[in-house]
Amino acid sequence: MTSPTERFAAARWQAVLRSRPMLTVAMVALAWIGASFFQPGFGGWRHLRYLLELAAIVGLVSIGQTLVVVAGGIDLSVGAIVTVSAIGVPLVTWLADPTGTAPALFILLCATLIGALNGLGIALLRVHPMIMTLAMATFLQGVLILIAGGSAISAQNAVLSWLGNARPGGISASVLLWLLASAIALWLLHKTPFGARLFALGTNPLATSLSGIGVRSTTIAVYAISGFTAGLAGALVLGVNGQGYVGIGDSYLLASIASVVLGGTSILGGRGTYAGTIPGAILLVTITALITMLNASAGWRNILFGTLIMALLLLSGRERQRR
Amino acid sequence: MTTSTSLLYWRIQNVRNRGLWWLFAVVAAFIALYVYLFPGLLSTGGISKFSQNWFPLALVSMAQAVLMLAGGISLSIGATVSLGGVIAATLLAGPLGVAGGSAVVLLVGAATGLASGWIVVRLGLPAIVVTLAASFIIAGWALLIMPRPGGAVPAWFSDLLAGNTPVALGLLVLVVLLWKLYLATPLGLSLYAAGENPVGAYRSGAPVDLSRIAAYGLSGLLCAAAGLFVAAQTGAGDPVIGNAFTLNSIAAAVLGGVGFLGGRGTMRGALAGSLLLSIMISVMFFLGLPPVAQYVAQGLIIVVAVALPEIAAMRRPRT
Amino acid sequence: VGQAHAAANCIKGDRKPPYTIGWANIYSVPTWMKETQGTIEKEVDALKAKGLVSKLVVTDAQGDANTQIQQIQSMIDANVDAIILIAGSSSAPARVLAAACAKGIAIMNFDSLVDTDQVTAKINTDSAQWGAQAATWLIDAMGGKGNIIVLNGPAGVSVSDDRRKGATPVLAAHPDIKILTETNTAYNVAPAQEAVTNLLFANQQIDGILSLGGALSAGAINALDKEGRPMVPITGENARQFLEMWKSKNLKAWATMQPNWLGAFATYAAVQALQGKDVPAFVKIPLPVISNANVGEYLAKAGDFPADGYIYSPYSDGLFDQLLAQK
Amino acid sequence: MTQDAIVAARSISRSFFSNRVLNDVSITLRAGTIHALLGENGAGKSTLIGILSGALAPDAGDIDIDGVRHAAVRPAIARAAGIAVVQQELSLTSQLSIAENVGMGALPRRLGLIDYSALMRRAHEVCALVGLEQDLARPVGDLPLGQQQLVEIAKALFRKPRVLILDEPTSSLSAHEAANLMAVLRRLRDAGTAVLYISHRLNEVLALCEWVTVLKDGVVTADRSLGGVDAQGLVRLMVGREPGDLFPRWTPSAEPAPIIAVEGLSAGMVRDVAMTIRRGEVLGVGGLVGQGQEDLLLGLYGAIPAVAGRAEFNGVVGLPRSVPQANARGLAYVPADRKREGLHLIHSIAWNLMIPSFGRAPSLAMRRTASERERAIALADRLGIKGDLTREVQALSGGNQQKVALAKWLPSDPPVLLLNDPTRGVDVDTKREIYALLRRFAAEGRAVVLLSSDTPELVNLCDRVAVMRAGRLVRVLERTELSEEAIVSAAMESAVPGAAA
Ligand SMILES: Nc1ncnc2c1ncn2[C@@H]1O[C@H](COP(=O)(O)OP(=O)(O)OP(=O)(O)O)[C@@H](O)[C@H]1O
Ligand SMILES: Nc1ncnc2c1ncn2[C@@H]1O[C@H](COP(=O)(O)OP(=O)(O)OP(=O)(O)O)[C@@H](O)[C@H]1O
Ligand SMILES: [Mg+2]
Ligand SMILES: [Mg+2]
Repeated sequence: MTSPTERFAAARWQAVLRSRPMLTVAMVALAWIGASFFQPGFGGWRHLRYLLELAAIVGLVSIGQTLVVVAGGIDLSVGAIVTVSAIGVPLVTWLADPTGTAPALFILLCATLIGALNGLGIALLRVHPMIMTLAMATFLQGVLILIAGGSAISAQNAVLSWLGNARPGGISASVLLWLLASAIALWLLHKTPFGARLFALGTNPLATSLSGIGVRSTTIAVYAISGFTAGLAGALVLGVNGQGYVGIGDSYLLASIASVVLGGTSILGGRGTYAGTIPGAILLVTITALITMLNASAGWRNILFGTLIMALLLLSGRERQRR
Repeated sequence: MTTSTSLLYWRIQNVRNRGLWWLFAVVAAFIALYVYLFPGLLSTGGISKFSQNWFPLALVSMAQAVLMLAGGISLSIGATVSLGGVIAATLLAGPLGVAGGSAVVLLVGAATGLASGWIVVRLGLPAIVVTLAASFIIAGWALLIMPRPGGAVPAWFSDLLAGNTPVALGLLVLVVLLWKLYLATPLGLSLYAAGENPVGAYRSGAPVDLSRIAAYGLSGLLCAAAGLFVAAQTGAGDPVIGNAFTLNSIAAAVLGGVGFLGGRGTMRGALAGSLLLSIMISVMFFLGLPPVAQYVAQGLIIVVAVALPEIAAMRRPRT
Repeated sequence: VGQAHAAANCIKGDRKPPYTIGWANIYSVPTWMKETQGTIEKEVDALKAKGLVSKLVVTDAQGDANTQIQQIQSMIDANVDAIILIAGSSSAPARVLAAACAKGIAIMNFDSLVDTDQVTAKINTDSAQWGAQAATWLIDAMGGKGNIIVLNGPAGVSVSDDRRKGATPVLAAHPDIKILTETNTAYNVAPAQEAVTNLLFANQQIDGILSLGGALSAGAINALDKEGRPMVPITGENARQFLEMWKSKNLKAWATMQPNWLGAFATYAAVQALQGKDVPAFVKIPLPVISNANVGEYLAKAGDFPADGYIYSPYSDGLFDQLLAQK
Repeated sequence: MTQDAIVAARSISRSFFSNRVLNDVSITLRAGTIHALLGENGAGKSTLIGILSGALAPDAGDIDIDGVRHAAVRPAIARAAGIAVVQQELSLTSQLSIAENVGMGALPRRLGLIDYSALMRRAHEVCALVGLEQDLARPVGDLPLGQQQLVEIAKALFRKPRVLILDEPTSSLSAHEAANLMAVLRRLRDAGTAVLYISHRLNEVLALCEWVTVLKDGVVTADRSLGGVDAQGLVRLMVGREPGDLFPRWTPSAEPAPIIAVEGLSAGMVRDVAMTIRRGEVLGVGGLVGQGQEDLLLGLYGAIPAVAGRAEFNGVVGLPRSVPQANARGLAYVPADRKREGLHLIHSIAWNLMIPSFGRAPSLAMRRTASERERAIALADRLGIKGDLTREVQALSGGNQQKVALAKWLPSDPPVLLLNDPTRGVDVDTKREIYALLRRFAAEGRAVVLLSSDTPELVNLCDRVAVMRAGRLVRVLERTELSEEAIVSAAMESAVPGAAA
């Protein structure tokens, strides 16, 4: 018998410091410090808080995206689901209650079901995630034509506007929601068998299935979670903006993928952590804000954004060689 | 297994149609439906116009398929098409002339592809994010060249490529022939090996890195060619005209059975996929479907078309 | 009806009612488009009642200019009598429209215009004038000096570019007006709000906002409001949300509009042209201006429009005839 | 040993990170000699040939090729010198044809294009040589693993090598195909080729090789002629101590009650198979490579769609419809292609050992790190997996990977073990452990279904052997009838005489 210490090399704090998530955190810090020198007003507490509020929405969408990517998939329908949710809540008038909780919960359920539908197509029909979720986004566009316009009555939803606007103790409610959701996401991913199944699935689906893990149920569940978090983000978007409209969720698709990747999660699946996505989301909104503040033509802004992402990738996104 | 040695190539080709018959059948059914709804398709003009609308999508689907075969993917397809188009609309009517201008367009396309390819292959970054970042850079570049639609393409050139003659179809056949020629070279064939089993291919002595980088170059070249054609077809340049091609090219390639993991699929499949997508637009118009139904039908047709062969092939739990 | 020579461009005079109208939309999902389509359908119903129109066929290019070309080609193949068009690109449809024109199809291009003369008529407000008027009002409201930010629509789109260009000479003529920075975003609330919020942190002193359309202004006001910054003079468009803020926050504001009834008018004008009436090659729609004086009138009708919609000015066949009569 | 040395490696050392895998290793390959390279799993054999063929660079030492000294061989130099390698891991491209795969990296060309008629001719020659009777236009992905291995060998022969290195080429070949390969290698040797042969099947080594180099923990422990060495002696060279018998003593099982009975089973290639699997037996499944044996196991395991006229599993009627259902009925399956089907290579050993339990545990139960570690250590110890369990599985040698793939099933104590070539690439000492384990399993009243391409294993370990051909069960040989000849002849019988058990 050998002792545990021989068989399990002790985790060292240096390793934590050198991990991908820490690298992303360092980049965020660098970006913030650099930007405050170069752009007065950037580093103020209120601005940073605002950036965190923006990051909270991206971060919520990215919870599902991270889990899906870890499980070896990708969800291209999150933007459409955010939109559906932001538009949908005010439409659920028959559930109207003074707090606005019932319609919000109902829409979250719908978003989860949409996600589960993605999962069903991927798991049962074996359609590639990129195609299934892309088709779902197209499909939802059709649904939006039906429901958008003419019917978005009032966006007053007490609980959502509190979430979107309140700042209890100076900290934004949306950021608190994000913190809570992050804690749950991290627990799910790293402390439960379900999370382990996601890593297994993303690494080697065939071996996973032969190991007796329910690949179908896991797939359906992870896309349902992605639908749920995108729906939650959509509800928050509604709360922040006081209104939803078609296209409001579009920007969250690329943002979620970018923050997942900037956070060091392998886009090929099987490796990663939401702990990296959190600074990834903050990094992304920071870059976007910086570029907005720059007085440059649209062309240059695009070039700058692309170059920055590419440069950050070189720092954080190197894939280890796989055999 | 007797002597028919020189027939090996053709037998290999034939085997590779396997698994695509259903797709060919669906495409044929759509063509038949289209002809039924619009008999005018069978005229020279009808074929010319239809193939002109299909041609750029066919090229970008090939561009995407090349990369997917090499184990990559590109999200900068659309931006590269736009860039090709604006350069064409800037140069073709200028002192460089049509030939010189076209050469510049194709060179720029190949160069952007090679650059992305170099980063992906040599620096070991994931293709999907590299090309996502590249798409911003390339789109920005297109906007710098042409902040708004404009420019011009000589009318004779537009008429030549996109007039009432099926020149586009002929060009497509030419491109397909060139592709077959490329696949018949060791470098081209290595693409499949490099895409599916790079380590094994490297050990076998196949030029893995070279063939992958070349795939990115070819892909950029094809996108720029599509941009050149779109500029000719529309007579001008537009810095954002290519956007939709990125996702459409992926959809077409996947419809055509090209896999995401590298080394799986055929170019003929990708082309058939693009043809299906293109023909669907016209057929849905002639069926008189309202936009809502168009969105829904498009989503469903794609899912069903991709799912059917998968379900049929569910013999083994291979993934 | 049936004159010897047709008066309008593209019209050969050989097409008889009832007509088939093709509505080639670039993207049918946004609310503005929904409202526009509503006016078209209403007009078609009216024309059907008169026996002038038999059918409306609708395509949606899902934002892709290439798809739109193919759909216009299909309309030509299906031999529609008229094509009503919002172009996805100002350059791309030129050649397919030339083919349609050659077949005697009436082409009515409105809102997003194409750079070609091969259409029966282009119908639009004047984007350059829009930009110029907005800039003039803003400069006036600011007393001729101060710092402004400029909010543009998406990059690479000609409407957005034209409005900005219209503003350029006016701004240049006032050296005391300093442009702090500009942005390009989709014509939507959320991205505008995000961009403006970031700009607020970078620029402590902002005296005016030149917002060139859509829901950009609503986003900007949300941003100011949320950051507790004072309201400043702002230009905008007839987005219901913006007008409501204008009232509730007592803004110093100005707005104009791209009336949704351009769709109805294009339909009406197409039938007129097919019937041999003279239709000018460019029908310039005077910019309806919303000011403090009449914003109340618009808001009174707000309930008839979607919450994220656009409150357009009233229209009638009489107005249409009047517009067609201008030279 | 009068022949010329073609390749002579001297004092080679190589480390991965800080782990020294080869230490001062010298080896000489001579023309006209079949040279065995032996050693336990992880001894460094694959690493050494990687260095000889240029796939890896040594940290120290040098290599003479034809008398020219190189500090490190680059792949191009190795190829130019005529060194060809059949790797332990397949290097094939599934969608390309057999011919294209055989030629990959050395395609004959004319005017810059691939010369398909030359390719056909030469590929045909080498395929015939290794006994691969397939249409050369077939995609390699269609072939079963064993035939893919033949393609891999044909690929090496295609280069007309002067030095041919084979890393466990027979690990998934059946006796018939292996014998065929031996004959080819002897012919090559007689034509002056230097052959370096790595195998864990010692009878092959004894029958084939003249010279042996033994590695133990990265050090050469023997470099000598094989003359006068017997199997026991070979094992002693490798293990460094007195070996016991490879196969445990066979005792009839006490309780021959059936645990699985199927009739009319069809799945994948399998057609209309009737069989019973009894408690307490090791049931072998044999036959030529790729006759549907794997599909039989997968069908029983619920991993591929299967139908049966009648089926009873452990008292439950009907086939399992999914893997979790099969697991619930007490079945476990260990695949042959461990990299693709058995393991999660980029994750740690400990984590891989826990995977089946992740499938069984409630989704949202809290994972306990401490108990996971304990269980992992216990499992690793049970199968002799040494060292740090946080290492990625991909850093393990092939045999050790196989141990992980097997060990992960042990905690669930499955009453039926379906094993697909479990000793493929496993060293002799570990094999013995596995064999003992399997017999112990049987003795405890479990059933073990052992699909194997290693015929001695079937003969010596099994209670009965089911022989398959073209998807059908052609014979079930009872213990008394078991012999290598009987299995091979049952597998080769062209007519099916009255079939099935
Ligand atoms: N002469 C032709 N005319 C029109 N279309 C053609 C012609 N030749 C080929 N095509 C189209 O191109 C497709 C691809 O052709 P082909 O099968 O030769 O591709 P390929 O280059 O061999 O691709 P792959 O080998 O990857 O399948 C055909 O299925 C067909 O759709
Ligand atoms: N790329 C690598 N990174 C880290 N360690 C490695 C790597 N390749 C091999 N090793 C280690 O080197 C040692 C020797 O491995 P090698 O594959 O050469 O063994 P082998 O003798 O071929 O074993 P087997 O008989 O199981 O194939 C093993 O301990 C293995 O874990
Ligand atoms: Mg081919
Ligand atoms: Mg080895």
